[in-house]
Amino acid sequence: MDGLAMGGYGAYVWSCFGLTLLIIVFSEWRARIRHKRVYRDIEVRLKALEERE
Amino acid sequence: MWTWFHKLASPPHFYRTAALLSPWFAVPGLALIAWGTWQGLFVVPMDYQQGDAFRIIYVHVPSAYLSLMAYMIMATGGAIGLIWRMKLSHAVAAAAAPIGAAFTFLALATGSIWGRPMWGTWWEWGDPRMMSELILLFLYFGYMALRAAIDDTAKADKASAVLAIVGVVNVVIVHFSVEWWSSLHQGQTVFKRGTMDADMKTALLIMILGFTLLFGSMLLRRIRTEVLYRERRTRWVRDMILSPKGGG
Amino acid sequence: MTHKLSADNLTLIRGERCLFQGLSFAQESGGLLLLEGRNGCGKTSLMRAIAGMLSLETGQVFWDDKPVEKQRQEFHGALVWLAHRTGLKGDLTLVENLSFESALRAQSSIDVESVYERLGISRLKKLILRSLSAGQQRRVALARMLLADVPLWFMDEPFTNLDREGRALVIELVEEHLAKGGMCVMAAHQDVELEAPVNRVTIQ
Amino acid sequence: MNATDRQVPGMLSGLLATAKRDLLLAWKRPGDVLNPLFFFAMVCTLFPLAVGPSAEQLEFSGPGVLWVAALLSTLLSLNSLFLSDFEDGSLDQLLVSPQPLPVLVLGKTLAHWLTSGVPLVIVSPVLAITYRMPMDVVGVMMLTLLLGTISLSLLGSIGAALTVGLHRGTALLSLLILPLAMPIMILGANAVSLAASNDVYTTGIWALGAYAIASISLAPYATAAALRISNE
Repeated sequence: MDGLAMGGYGAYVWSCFGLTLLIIVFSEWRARIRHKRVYRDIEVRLKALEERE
Repeated sequence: MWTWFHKLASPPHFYRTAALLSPWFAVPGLALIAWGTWQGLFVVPMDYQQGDAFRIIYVHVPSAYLSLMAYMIMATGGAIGLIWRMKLSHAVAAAAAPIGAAFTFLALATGSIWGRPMWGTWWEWGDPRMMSELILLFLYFGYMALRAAIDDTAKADKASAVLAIVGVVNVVIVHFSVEWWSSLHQGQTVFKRGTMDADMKTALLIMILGFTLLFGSMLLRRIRTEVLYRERRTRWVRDMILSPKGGG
Repeated sequence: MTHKLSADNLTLIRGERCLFQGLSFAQESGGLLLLEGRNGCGKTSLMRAIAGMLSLETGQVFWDDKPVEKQRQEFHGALVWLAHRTGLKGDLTLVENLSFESALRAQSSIDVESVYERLGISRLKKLILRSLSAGQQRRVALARMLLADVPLWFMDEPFTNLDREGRALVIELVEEHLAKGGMCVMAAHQDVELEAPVNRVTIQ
Repeated sequence: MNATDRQVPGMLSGLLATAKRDLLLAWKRPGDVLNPLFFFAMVCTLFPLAVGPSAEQLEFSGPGVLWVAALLSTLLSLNSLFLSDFEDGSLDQLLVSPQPLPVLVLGKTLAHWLTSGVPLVIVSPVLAITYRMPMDVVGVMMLTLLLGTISLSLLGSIGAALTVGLHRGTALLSLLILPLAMPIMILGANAVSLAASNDVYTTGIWALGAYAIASISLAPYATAAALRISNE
């Protein structure tokens, strides 16, 4: 446990690494959602067009 | 060389290639980050002045480095798009902005967390690098706000490219003026240079490399989305989406 | 001296819509290039693109067989732009407005007073533009066009806000300009009958 | 009819004609010039009310407050730099003018500086004295404002050109311009502070001068490019 406490600085160090992970995961998640939405919007529009034809 | 370049720059080709390429950046990137984190957190000895708090640099420095690199990519992409009217290059610029802003925020947040035990305050106005980073974050916000405010994509591309180029010149001036300002007010410097031993340096370089590769993968994925959105009216997108296999 | 305005394979996309594709034309001095089509079909956009205010998706515009982007200043020195929004300052007087325009352009030998006389605006010289009627403001814009004394006229819907007399005057001015070897590009939603040759470009 | 043979007047006359027209317009609408000045005075009034009237505090914060107020008031006037030209079609005329667009833009910015920056410089001593600034420091402050507002007008013209014709452009303009303008304020305000504490302040003045020269030679091109894009 001493290794994790880091001489009293553990909370700071771990929160930094945790935050980094969080931000990167969040950014990737947003990117994925946006991709899906763009893809689905195009799909819906194309399907609607096809049905009309 | 040029034919290869033109082929890569063609949207359908890029769209497919980027999907294949992205894991080739992400996997080695994550592996390097994992190794660097393990080294940085547990193996490398602690700094004799800062104690274990110095281990924060293993995420702070790569973030700060990427925040600048993303801005450079954004501005270069915009400039190439303006001069040679290359659409893919505008898509790169648009994709780089949110990632760059995320890393800028990360650099600020980790710097601030480091500051708490070291300076005894969450935020030190006198530190020139933190100030430059903060202004950089504002530049990112301005860039993204301008993009969001213009409905027409082609117009938004060009207008934001002009802003990014002006911003690059500004980043340099901000750096020097803030440095001068901080010297007047006896600002403190974070992370003094030259006090790191070889192991510390190696681990940091590994982390920077890993972050850069991960950034490359994130960028590729976002460019794909941009390309798909920009090409939504084209034949190849139609064929791809309506084909039974789909494109993903 | 005769001039030539030509375009090759113009394509313009605005937002979601493709306004025109693969459009080409060639116009020599002494003729009118009439851009026709419904309201909002892209006539104005085409004209703005020809004048260099919109960037085209594909294609090039040539002035005297040289691409206009290679000689922007020369091309702009040869044209004058008349549109729905007149580009005149409501807070300035007629004379102040027109003298600003003439300060930017090459000296002309045209007699200013006779132009005012002809357009029926001599009495309005000291008045600020805001106090004039829409039709009078159009006439001031026409005066600016005549005083510019350049070969190429761009006219976007030149008949709006004008009475019957005013329309006849515009036709007369265009005829005169073409007879002297000038050239005119006009966007109008109604047909224009002229003695001079009319070259029609229709946008769907 | 030989327009191409006739000589288009030189760039200087284009610059001066544009500047003259805008000055004339400002003369006919004095509110556009006065409102930012009142705003400047009011921001300077807010600070003592907020932080207290003690002489020591005012002396200490005077240079900073005056510079922040000058920055904000310049920002306020920038919004309308190209707006009326965009609305009444004058911008189209400028874009197809035989004169190079950067020159006309420089003319417009010159007029903007003469109607926003210079009045600020003239009014600032009055407010500086209420902040108990010594006379020799007031001189330094006027010099920094004079140089700094040149760059502010030019940088601001880029932002104004990028946001012209956009809905809700005002807030966006501030977001774009403030980070760009920060170095100017840092240089200006700190040079005044140094002068107030009898230190060497010339570095700041030289830097402001260099900044002004650089923005005179570069910013008009960026503004012209931005105007062409915004007016598409």
